[in-house]
Amino acid sequence: MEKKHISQDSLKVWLNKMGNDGQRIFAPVSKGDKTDFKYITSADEISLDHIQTTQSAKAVAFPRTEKLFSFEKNKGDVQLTDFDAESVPYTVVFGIHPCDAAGFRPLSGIFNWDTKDKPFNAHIDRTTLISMSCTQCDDYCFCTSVNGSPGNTEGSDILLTPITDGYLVEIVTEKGKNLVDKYIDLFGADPNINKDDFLAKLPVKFNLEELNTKISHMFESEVWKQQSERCIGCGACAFVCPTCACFDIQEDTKGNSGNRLRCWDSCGFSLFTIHTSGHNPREIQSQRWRQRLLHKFSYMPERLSVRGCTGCGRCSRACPVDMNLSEHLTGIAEL
Amino acid sequence: MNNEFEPKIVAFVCNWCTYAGADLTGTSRIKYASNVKIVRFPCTGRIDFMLLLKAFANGSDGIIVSGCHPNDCHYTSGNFHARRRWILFRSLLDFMGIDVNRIRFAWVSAAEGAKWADIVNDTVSTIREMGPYTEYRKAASFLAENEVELAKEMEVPQ
Amino acid sequence: MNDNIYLPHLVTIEKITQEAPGVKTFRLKFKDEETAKNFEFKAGQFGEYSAFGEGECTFCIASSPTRKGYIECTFREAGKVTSALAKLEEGQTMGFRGPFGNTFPLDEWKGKNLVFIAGGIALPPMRCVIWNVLDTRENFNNISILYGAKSVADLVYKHELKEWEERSDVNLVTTVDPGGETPDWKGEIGFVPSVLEKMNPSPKNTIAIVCGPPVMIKFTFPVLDKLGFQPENIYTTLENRMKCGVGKCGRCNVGSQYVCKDGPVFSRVQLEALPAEY
Amino acid sequence: MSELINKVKELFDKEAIDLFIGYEEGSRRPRPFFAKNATDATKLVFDDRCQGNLAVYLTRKDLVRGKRVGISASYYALKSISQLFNENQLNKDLLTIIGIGSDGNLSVFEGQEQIKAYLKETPPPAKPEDDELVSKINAMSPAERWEFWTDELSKCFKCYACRAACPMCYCTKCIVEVNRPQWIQPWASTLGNMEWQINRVMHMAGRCSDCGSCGTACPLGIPIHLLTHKMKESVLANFGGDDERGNVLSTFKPEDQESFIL
Repeated sequence: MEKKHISQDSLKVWLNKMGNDGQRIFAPVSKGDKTDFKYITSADEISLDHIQTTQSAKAVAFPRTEKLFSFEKNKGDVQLTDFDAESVPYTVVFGIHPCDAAGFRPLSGIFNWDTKDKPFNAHIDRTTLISMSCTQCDDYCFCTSVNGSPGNTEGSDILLTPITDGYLVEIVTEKGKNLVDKYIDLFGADPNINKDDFLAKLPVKFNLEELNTKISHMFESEVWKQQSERCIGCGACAFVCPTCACFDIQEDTKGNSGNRLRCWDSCGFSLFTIHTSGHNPREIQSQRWRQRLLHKFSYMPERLSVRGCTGCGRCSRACPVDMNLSEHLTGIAEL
Repeated sequence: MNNEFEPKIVAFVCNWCTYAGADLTGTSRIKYASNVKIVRFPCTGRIDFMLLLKAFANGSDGIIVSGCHPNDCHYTSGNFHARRRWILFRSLLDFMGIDVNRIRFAWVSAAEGAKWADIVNDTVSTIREMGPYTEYRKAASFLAENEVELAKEMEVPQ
Repeated sequence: MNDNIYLPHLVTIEKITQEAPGVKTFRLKFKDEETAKNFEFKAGQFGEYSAFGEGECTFCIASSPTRKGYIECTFREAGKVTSALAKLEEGQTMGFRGPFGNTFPLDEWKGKNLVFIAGGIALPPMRCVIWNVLDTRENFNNISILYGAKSVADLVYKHELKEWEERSDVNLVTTVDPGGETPDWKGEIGFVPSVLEKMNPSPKNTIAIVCGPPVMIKFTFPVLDKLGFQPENIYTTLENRMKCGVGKCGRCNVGSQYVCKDGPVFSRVQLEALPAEY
Repeated sequence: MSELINKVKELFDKEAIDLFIGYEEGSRRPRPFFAKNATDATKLVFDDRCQGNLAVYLTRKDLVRGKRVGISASYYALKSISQLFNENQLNKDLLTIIGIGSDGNLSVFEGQEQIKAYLKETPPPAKPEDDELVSKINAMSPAERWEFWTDELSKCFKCYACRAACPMCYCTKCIVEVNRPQWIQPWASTLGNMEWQINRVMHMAGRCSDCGSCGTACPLGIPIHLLTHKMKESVLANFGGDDERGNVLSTFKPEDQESFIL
């Protein structure tokens, strides 16, 4: 892997130049006590002090509301206008952590399972991920327990690691290399340091193998009922998650024309699976909690060969009733 | 050619008083602004606040809500219930910055044809001065489109 | 070529048949000639039908793949989209995405006896197979159909029931729930499971295909057990709420199996391996 | 704390309850906890760090149906419980309520009348921060208020944590899930988010305990509890305190005053 160095100042210049050259830049901006990804106009808006943004950066490829196509009705006839992949702007996602970058793989697994999802791929193909290694973590983080790490390069196109002076730049993919080469003057030589010295130290919380072997045979377990007692059934965990991809398809109509939209949905909502007849296969909260965990840790590995969790801990931070995921997973692994 | 902005007004009225009152305005040949589209309800008590929000979202610049005077309700108390609802609804809208001056509430009886004409005329001229309610409609567009817009705005001058 | 899996094919409603109160059959023709020519599907598959302005709805394809040039769907007016579809008229345009899902293993059934057991609005998914089998009649042995509905008026495909009744190579039994009969009703009166028991089909070299409301399936399986049908010779279809039809939206899975991809056709062996989440 | 634990232990020992809804220590602050026996009860905590309104669990049928339930209730939870009684959502015979005052004193309530009497003589805990924010927003121009709320609500992604955390939102099918007609857009957009909040707050009028759980629950930190707080103020200013005859919007007085109807 090619390595380089960039200084604090050059980094800002780099971002502004990319912006000027037509890249949309999606980066963390803080407001009050929350930090979240926004499309920015200047590198000065960026804030990097947070441990974790409230939401993941998945919206860059899977926006919370997206037009799938539009239609126009005319006296019983219909004209369709397809989703225009060409209209998707080129985007740089800056400052996402390795757990978020890794989250795009499971997303891609879902959206490209046998059939390719055009809107998702249009976004992903035009997106370059410039990630930032974690130098701090908190008690909700558990990437190291799900095969990740604060300096993991998986999923990133470029990974920056803050070092004493400026950043270590690891160029992971061709896409990343193009973005560096285009502005090569801003970069210095490989600083030749030991990256690990600068990374957050995050102890492993549970044994992943134990979890894997146990969880796939646990459908009938009582544990789901116990764990989900306090779950109030909102969608906060799913919406902040970098890998949750459940969606709803809806119609936005005005008069004779309209758009068919895809919008975020959550398996935790009570009416998510309800039939028109009123029958609901997942009628109570424990069944929905079970679906959430089994989907991520059993069904996805089985069907898509990728785990639906990167250990970012956002769900636990966002949960109004402290459904702490790593705690629950530890509980299952230690059963 | 008149380039003046012609506001679109939707009036939600009760069947028994205001609708009859508006009818009287017509049969008395009192002229009034033609910007208003009247939607007839059995009672003001039936006028859900969502209907007002939907009217704004679908292009209305102003709204009139009108029914029987207190104690005159055909169903005895529908307008009393409605009044409570409007008091709270109006204060909530005001708190959220939705322009409450664009919504007129009135009691117009079946005999008050002239009052109806006055209210419509007055509302139309007020709203004409305020201009179209584009802020509200603009908020309806979903984020994906806003983001593309935003990207366009990002073309920073050198 | 359409690379957006969410973009429906436009189809024209060629013919509308009122089957029963609130139940209609649409015959649909693809507007695009290329698609019309190349469109293929197999018995058991389903599609997503669009009423533009209201949304999409999931039904099986009710016509047989042996009948080329059109597809049919039969639905009951129940929710927002089906009500909107029901308002459409002949000649108007709607949308179709599909075919999705797996199929009935007709090739494996060659040379066997088939017993079709259907209840109410669940005849449409079976009608597809029945016509497919009847159109390739030489491949199969005895064919019996047991169809039950709440009342005589609720029986769908009345013309076809008559046709099947008149055919000498099909044994058709129709039944209505007690109280649902009319004075001139000549079929059976009683619930599907008990009528099945009376029919007493031999399990030897026979496949049973069961489609119906959950309560009917629940009581039909024990009867099949009693008659000696092995689980691997019993087939049914599952239905779950769906939005995408292609395994992405996350609604229809039963355990790790997705009804839209691994189903809707399941053998009873497969069904028994699934967790109770449907 | 030990007083609460002893009380609950006693209830379990007497076999007076099957389940006790309280708080236990959580990741960073206490979280809801369901004690099933006297041993579980030793984990109970109750202090200022406890967030949310436990009354939300009293209408969760999968948790409480057929069970004799005890609950530790803050001032606001008591208020919600009283309102749930008004709306016939609770069974008096199955419920043991342990109220915990701001001084930490326990009081056991037998039914709604006692709660009502307590609420009548106890002023609600002061909310200086909310009051200040509300008056700050009141002081803004309408355009500034619009700017403020559209900015805040543009963030909302419709996870409905506000609804889920609210004891008064117990409908099995909420207005946002009604699709014939679709009153509120199911997808997230500023206006749809706004319409949802307007609906939520209007449906809370006179029912809301002003506990602020909606705002605490919001993962994006949108101050939606200010809307319910403001609604509470409006109800109080226009119609006075609790009305024996029913909820604010299901009753009226011929002499209700307003200044804007022509």
